[in-house]
Amino acid sequence: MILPALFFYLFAGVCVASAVMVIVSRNPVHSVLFLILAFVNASGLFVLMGAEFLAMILVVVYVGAVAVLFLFVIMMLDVDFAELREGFIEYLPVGLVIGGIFLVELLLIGGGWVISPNVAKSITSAIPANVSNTEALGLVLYTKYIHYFQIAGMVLLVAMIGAIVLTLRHKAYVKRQDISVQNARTVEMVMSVRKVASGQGLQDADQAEWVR
Amino acid sequence: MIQAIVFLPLIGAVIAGVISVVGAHGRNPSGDEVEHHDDVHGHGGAPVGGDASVIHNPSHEPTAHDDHGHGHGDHVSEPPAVGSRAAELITTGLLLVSAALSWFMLYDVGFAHHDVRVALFPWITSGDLQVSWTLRVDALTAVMLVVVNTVSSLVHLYSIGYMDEDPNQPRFFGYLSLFTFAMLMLVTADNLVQLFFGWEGVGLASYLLIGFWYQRPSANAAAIKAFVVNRVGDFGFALGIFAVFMLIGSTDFETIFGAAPALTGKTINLFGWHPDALTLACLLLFTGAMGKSAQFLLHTWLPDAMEGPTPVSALIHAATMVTAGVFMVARLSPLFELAPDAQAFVMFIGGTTAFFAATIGLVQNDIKRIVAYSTCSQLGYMFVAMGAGAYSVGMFHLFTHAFFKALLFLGSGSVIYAMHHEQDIRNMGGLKDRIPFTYLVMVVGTLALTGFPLTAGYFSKDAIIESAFASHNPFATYGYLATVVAAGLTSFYSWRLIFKTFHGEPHDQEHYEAAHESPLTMLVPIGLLAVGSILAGFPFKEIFTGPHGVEEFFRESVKMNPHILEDMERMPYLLGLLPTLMMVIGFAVSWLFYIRRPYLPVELANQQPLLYKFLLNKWYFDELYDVIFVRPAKWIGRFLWKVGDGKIIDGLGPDGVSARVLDVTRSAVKLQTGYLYHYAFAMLIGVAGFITWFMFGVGG
Amino acid sequence: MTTWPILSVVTFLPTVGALLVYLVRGDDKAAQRNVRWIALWTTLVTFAVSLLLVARFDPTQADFQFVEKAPWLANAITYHMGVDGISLPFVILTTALMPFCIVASWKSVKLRVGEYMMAFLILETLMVGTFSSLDLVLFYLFFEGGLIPMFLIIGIWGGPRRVYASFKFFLYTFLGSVLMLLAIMALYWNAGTTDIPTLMHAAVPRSLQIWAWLAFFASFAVKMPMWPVHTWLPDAHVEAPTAGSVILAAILLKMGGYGFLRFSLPMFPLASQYFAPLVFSLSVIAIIYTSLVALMQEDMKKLIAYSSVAHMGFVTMGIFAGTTQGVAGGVFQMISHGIVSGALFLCVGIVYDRMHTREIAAYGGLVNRMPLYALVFMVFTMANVGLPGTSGFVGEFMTLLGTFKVSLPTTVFATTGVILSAAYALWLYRKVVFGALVKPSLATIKDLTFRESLTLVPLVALTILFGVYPKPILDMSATSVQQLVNNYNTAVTAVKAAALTQ
Amino acid sequence: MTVGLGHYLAVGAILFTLGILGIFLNRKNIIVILMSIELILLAVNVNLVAFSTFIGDIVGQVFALLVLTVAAAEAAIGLAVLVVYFRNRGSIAVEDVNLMKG
Amino acid sequence: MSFQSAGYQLLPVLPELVLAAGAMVLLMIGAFQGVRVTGLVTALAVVLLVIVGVLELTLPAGKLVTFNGSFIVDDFARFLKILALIGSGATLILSAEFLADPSRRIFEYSILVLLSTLGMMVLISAGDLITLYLGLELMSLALYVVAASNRDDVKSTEAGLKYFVLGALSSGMLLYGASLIYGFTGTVSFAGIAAAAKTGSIGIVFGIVFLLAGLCFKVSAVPFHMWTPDVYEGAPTPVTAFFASAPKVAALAVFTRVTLTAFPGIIPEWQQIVVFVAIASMALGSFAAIGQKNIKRLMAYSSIGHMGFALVGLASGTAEGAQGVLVYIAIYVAMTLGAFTVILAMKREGRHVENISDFAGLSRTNPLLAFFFAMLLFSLAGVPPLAGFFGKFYVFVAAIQAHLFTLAVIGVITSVIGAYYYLSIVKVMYFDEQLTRLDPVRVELRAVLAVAGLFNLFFFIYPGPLVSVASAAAKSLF
Repeated sequence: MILPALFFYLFAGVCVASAVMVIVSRNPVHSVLFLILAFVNASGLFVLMGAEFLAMILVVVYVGAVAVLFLFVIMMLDVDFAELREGFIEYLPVGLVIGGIFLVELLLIGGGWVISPNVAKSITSAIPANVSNTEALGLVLYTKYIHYFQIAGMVLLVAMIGAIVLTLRHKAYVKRQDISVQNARTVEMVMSVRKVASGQGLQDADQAEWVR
Repeated sequence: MIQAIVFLPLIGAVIAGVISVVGAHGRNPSGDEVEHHDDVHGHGGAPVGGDASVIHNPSHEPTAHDDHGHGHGDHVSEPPAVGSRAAELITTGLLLVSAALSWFMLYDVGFAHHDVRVALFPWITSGDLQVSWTLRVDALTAVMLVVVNTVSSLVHLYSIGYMDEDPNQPRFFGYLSLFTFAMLMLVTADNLVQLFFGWEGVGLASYLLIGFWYQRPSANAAAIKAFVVNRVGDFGFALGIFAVFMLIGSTDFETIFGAAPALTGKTINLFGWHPDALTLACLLLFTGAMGKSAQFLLHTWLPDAMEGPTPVSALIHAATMVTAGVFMVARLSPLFELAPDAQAFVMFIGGTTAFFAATIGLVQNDIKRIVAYSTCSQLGYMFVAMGAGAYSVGMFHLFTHAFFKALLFLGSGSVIYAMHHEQDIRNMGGLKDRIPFTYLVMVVGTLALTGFPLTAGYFSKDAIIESAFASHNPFATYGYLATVVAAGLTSFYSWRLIFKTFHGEPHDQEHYEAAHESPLTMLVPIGLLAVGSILAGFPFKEIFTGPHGVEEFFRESVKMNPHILEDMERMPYLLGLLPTLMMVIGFAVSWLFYIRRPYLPVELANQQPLLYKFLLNKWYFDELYDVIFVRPAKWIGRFLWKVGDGKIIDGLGPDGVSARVLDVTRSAVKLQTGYLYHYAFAMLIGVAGFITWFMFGVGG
Repeated sequence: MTTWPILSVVTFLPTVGALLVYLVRGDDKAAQRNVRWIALWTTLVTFAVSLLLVARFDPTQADFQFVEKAPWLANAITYHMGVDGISLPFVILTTALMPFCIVASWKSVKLRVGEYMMAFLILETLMVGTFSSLDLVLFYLFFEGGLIPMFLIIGIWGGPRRVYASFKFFLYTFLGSVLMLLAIMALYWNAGTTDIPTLMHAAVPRSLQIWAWLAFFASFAVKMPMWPVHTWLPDAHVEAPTAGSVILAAILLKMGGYGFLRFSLPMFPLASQYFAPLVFSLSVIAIIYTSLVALMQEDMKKLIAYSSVAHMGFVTMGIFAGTTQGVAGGVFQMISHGIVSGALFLCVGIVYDRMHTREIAAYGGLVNRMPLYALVFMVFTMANVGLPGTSGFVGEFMTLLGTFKVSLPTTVFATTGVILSAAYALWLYRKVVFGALVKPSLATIKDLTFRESLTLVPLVALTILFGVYPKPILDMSATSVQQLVNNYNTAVTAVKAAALTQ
Repeated sequence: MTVGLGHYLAVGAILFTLGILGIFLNRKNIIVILMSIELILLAVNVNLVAFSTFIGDIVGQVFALLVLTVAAAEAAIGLAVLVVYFRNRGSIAVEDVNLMKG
Repeated sequence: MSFQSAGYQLLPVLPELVLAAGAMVLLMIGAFQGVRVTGLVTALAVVLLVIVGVLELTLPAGKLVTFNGSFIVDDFARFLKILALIGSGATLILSAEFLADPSRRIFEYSILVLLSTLGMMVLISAGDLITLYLGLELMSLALYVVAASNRDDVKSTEAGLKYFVLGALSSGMLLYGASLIYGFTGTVSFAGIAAAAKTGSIGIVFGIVFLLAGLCFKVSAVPFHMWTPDVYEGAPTPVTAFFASAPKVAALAVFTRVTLTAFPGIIPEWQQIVVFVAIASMALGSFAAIGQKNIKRLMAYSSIGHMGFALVGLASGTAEGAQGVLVYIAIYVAMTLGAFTVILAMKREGRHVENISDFAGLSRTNPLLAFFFAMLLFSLAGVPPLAGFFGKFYVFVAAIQAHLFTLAVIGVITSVIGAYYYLSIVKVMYFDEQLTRLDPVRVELRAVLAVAGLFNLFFFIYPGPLVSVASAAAKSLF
């Protein structure tokens, strides 16, 4: 009985502490690392609650993909870390007040939660007994909740398109291979034979296509 | 026939008006020719344009006119309007017909007892308010018809001569006839509203005629003053009509008189005060009469009205319009008889005016103003009679006064005409040799006015003084004394006028030399009026003052105080002689001052500078009104405009609100800082606010 | 009775005209001329058709006539048109004055003639619609819709401060109206319908009456305008083009009074009675206050605008007196004021077209050069003063007479208006028309053109005709007014009786 | 000292609050703001999983799974936008993102 | 017709499936053919939207439910989906010019709009919180991208960044609220929540607060509106037109559906929130817009205000209120699209102008455009007889019926204040001196403007159909 509690406090404590560090770190790289730590500990909490699959997904998706993405971007953008803290103090009191209000009130409702009879009645998909968490999820995710899965797929598609649209750019000075263009090339397109009068040079040179 | 009497002047007015407008429009370019592409109407164009180019000389240039311009400045030098002659002849002719018919009417109604009521067509009909255009002729009206039409036709005739060099004769004659029509509508009214129509109609005509010489600022000011002061009276008159309508539910005289006796003792709630209803109504109606008849407090317009041409003064401001108030009180005698308090007030005002106007008349120097104050004073006499309940007596004085006062005005006009529009008697003198006929008739008029025995004024004026003495009015003694004293004053200033104008040495030799007798068109009317001033008294004495004659003649048309006429005859003989005595004293003093010892008045004025100034400045009424009404009204008007509308209403209202809106806008825009964290902050504050709101249960 | 929707035809004919105007291409002289003629003929034909209304109107009937009903928004909100004796005079007034406005703008408007005429024609549709709609929402539609063309008329063709004036006009009246809209909704919710005839007979609870009355009052008082929400009017008048001022004074202001007659009195009799002292006070203040202010004006149009406020004071006073004469007088006064003030603005427009100033001080002695103008102006000045024999007198007299029974103090104070009106009107006349013509700028000023005479002479005739023989209008509205007054008195006395028995 | 739902919810609440604080205490770097948002989503996931377990309903975990997915997508888009912005502006300092205001 | 998957009827989602599949096909076309086919893809996208709309309308009548209640097609959904499709379709048409520019030939734009529309349709039909969230994200993510789609423009990217950061925050809040509601009711389906949430326990109320905060962000209601002006200004104008139309429809739809179907038992609680944000939105929209010089920013504040008005109808919590919202949003879409068409048409020498002062003298240089714009502005101001008036009429009628008098009074007063800035634009167009001429208006813009404008102008003649359809749609929620 005591062990889960100990683990809970460990995970929760580290999680909260690293979350604090995320927002107060001077260096964004540190923030990302603390974010990873927070996520890992949160996945520990998930395990404690019996949601092993989600715990794994959290580590895989967040730590493995999202956090690394953050890291990449931070490195890529090469921001100046020196002035990070400025302006922090200025808004701290107001921020703390608002944060405090949120915290207190959210904690209060957390404390006030009881499983009311209504809640028991309204449950739609009870967690099946004797089945692992992963299996339980798998049982419903592709059947009962197939549409969620599909819509989430569309969301990811949008994310993909969006990221490409925004960041992919065809720079003019980068030579690219365009196979269809290469295949469609004819002699006429690339070569023209001119009769050049002596002493006059190629007058329409700057109008010729190949000059550009 | 009555339709003919009433509407012939209107027809004349319309014809003269059309001639005037067509003529004036023809002399002034229409805007048509400046519009080059006016392809809409083929009208105008060439002929008018040509006309305009002819008259394109600066016709507005103020050139002193030989006749009318003198001393009065800018007068348009223009040839007489086209059709002047036609307008004169038509209006005068129609008026003469009308006058003749009204004498016949007097006989027919007064002596043959053929009262007339002609309903023309409905006017205002709404619910129980049923007003129609109806002509009503009874004895009272018949008398007025005669007065109005006779004087008016004579004045028309006179004006042909007097105005012969004025470029705007058609307009003048149009106005005169219009006035006559309005006056006739007034006297033939069968209900209060129609009376009010005539009442205001004569006001309009008076306004137009006083301002006839519109180039003169003083004439315009006087015209407006006349109209506005009259409106003050009309304010009361209108309220009186409303009160009568509320009490009786009708404005027809028959209905009102029938229902009036039942109303005694009724009260009206006015601001929590409960005056007797009839008294209140009568007082309100009398306010109208005060305005129209230039009684004390509302008299200030009459002397200024002398800015109008002299025939106008004779017709409107002496003989007819100003007596409308007297006529109205007489007409409403059944009401006034039931409201003794109102009668007392009438007598008080009448007596005061008689005395007060006479005092001012003593020191005036403008020939017309003297006559004007005299008129004012004489109107006071008439109201004294009205207050005494001797309506027929008042009407008698109205009747005689019309003759001699018109005479005096027209005579003054003749003097003015002779003196090339010089009106100041100090610049006259010795004129009796140059214009003997005028002198003669002026003396006749003065005799009648001062009540020289056997002239018309003698009978009517003495009768008034007697009625005042005989009445049981609370102000009877006051009225009596005021009229008696006023008789002496009247005599003084009337003779002063004669002496200073016609006797002594000429003060303005140039004018004196040029003075000449007026043309026949002017002298004939004066002569006729002079005859009237003498003859209008005795023959009519019985029907106006004799108990039986009145009964016989007026019948239902006025409701007399039943005993007043008998009581008048029982007056002590000596007291009856008192007015005549006063007249003699007045004459004597005047003779002393202006013939025998001409330095005396100057010394007197020097000894009593305050009194002299006080009288000369007409008791400072104009100044007083200026201070308590005109200036505050202007000041308040400006204040309300600039501060009330501008600062308060607009400042707090639209402008203020829009300014506040812009303030809010600025701060709202300022909130939009562009910083992400502020945006997030706003969202979070919003959420925090909501949850706190619900947390503490405020939101339920 | 009628086989064709005559009322709708009158209402929408001007819109058709506006479409025709729109079809005229180009902005050259010929096009402008065509546009003017189309507009004029449209208004004339509309007027002619509206005269059919008069011919077929049965003045003995108190109910609505020429009724048209068609489904529209919902079952309860229908396209419902009709006129009774109270609204018909306003319809005729509108259709009758429009040709004058078109003619008055014939030369003075040279810019964007097509748009100008379209604005006026559409405005006519909206105004006629306002007076003939028998559904609250429909009414509101027309009532508010009129703001748009008027806003544009003031703003585009107006004077130097036109932006301020047009915004003030629009927002002020808009604010008033939206509150009325809420009251309309409340009525809709209360009675389940917005049908005016139905609502006139539906008993509205007293508390709702009070609030709804106030909301309607907000709208109509601004429109009227009553003191102290009148300040938009002088600005709007001063800046508007002549024809705009005419319409504003002659018809738009009447919508407020019409609203009182159509809604406040019949639908909220108790509230009307409850608030009558308030209305009386405001009316009296309006009469005295604005008359005094008018006395000090330096701008001709502003003076007339202030005098309009004062005259509307008589109307509100008469209407809320709730007596036959008061209400009938209110109707008459509005019609009369429509003619007279419209004509006065035309008069101002005439000299404005010549001199391009409305400052009183810039004039003087016009009679020397413009005798015909002086005559016409005199007639309208006198009508404005309320001289008996002109139409101005009848309305003023009846409203005062009708109010006297109900509130003596009100009448006493209001009657002082007759003095003040004489003062400011004659002062204006004197300063502008009388006097010597000494100002060099006026030396060549021209008298009325034929076209201008054409606009003014009929109005002169009407002013005098209705002053001497007001019966046509009084009779037209008499039955409806009587019914209105009877219903009002019944409702008020019923409550009083109920209060006594408790 | 049993660990109940309340404890997990408390962790969620604290993480949520920290995420919020992170958004507007941060002045200099938008990436940190994105990370704060990730913290908020993490808090949501903690909540969802906790509720799911304690009610005994699998839907919560499905929800959390989807939130994870979408959050990843969101992060991708966010970083893409950020990169584009950086290319234009040369900075990702929060204070610099205020070209438009008013 | 047996058209099933995993035991669920797929017929109700047929339009969505077609849209998704179509979008992917178009994506393929674009991916293989490159930027040359941008125009073609756009055109096909419009066709696709029309097909989807037709499909939506040909679905069997009545209430169709699938996926265990998490996807609902009722009259309400049909009405709003059609509206959203119209908004998206019109946006695509309006975008043609934007996409024709060689530097911006991104065919993905149309795909993203299509996918965003798909998100909207999902959102509109959402029957549970998860569908809601997924639909919302699908819609939003695409919007973030299109906001920044003018990727070389610092304003556009800043707009995208701001929108994204705040959008992510708002969806975080929405999720937190959803988690609380889930925890306190034990279910995510609206029907289940409605059954469980009969009384306003504090947890549920907090959940509603967070949930509505997220939704308010999407409808840009105060105080969650802050992104709107910046994003509207920064985003390319066609995108702004899109933002102002279709997503607002979807967000308002889900707002209405959530409040009315998931929390009918605790109306007083959420009513307070809605009343507050409605008042705040109306007021801020009216006040702040007055100070604007950029027409797009002004339209942003305008749309904030209009969302406030729409929420007035919702605040009443009745079927009439919902009807008011529907009528309002329909008219709003027409007005906004029309207005943005005019803004798009404002080109001088090939460059778009966005300042209000650039409209000076428009009535002289382009009278028809000015006329339509003026009319749309009057309509936006709510002046009868234009369509905008009817929108306000219905929401305020609902508010009055629900005895929300204060709300109604404040609403109408703010509408007067709001009228001021619309009038200011009219003033600039009609009263001010003219500037130089505008470029000729493209034909597709004319078409959209004509449709939107005439709808506004003549709506009052025959408002019956829209009103009755909206009425039926509103009733399907109850």
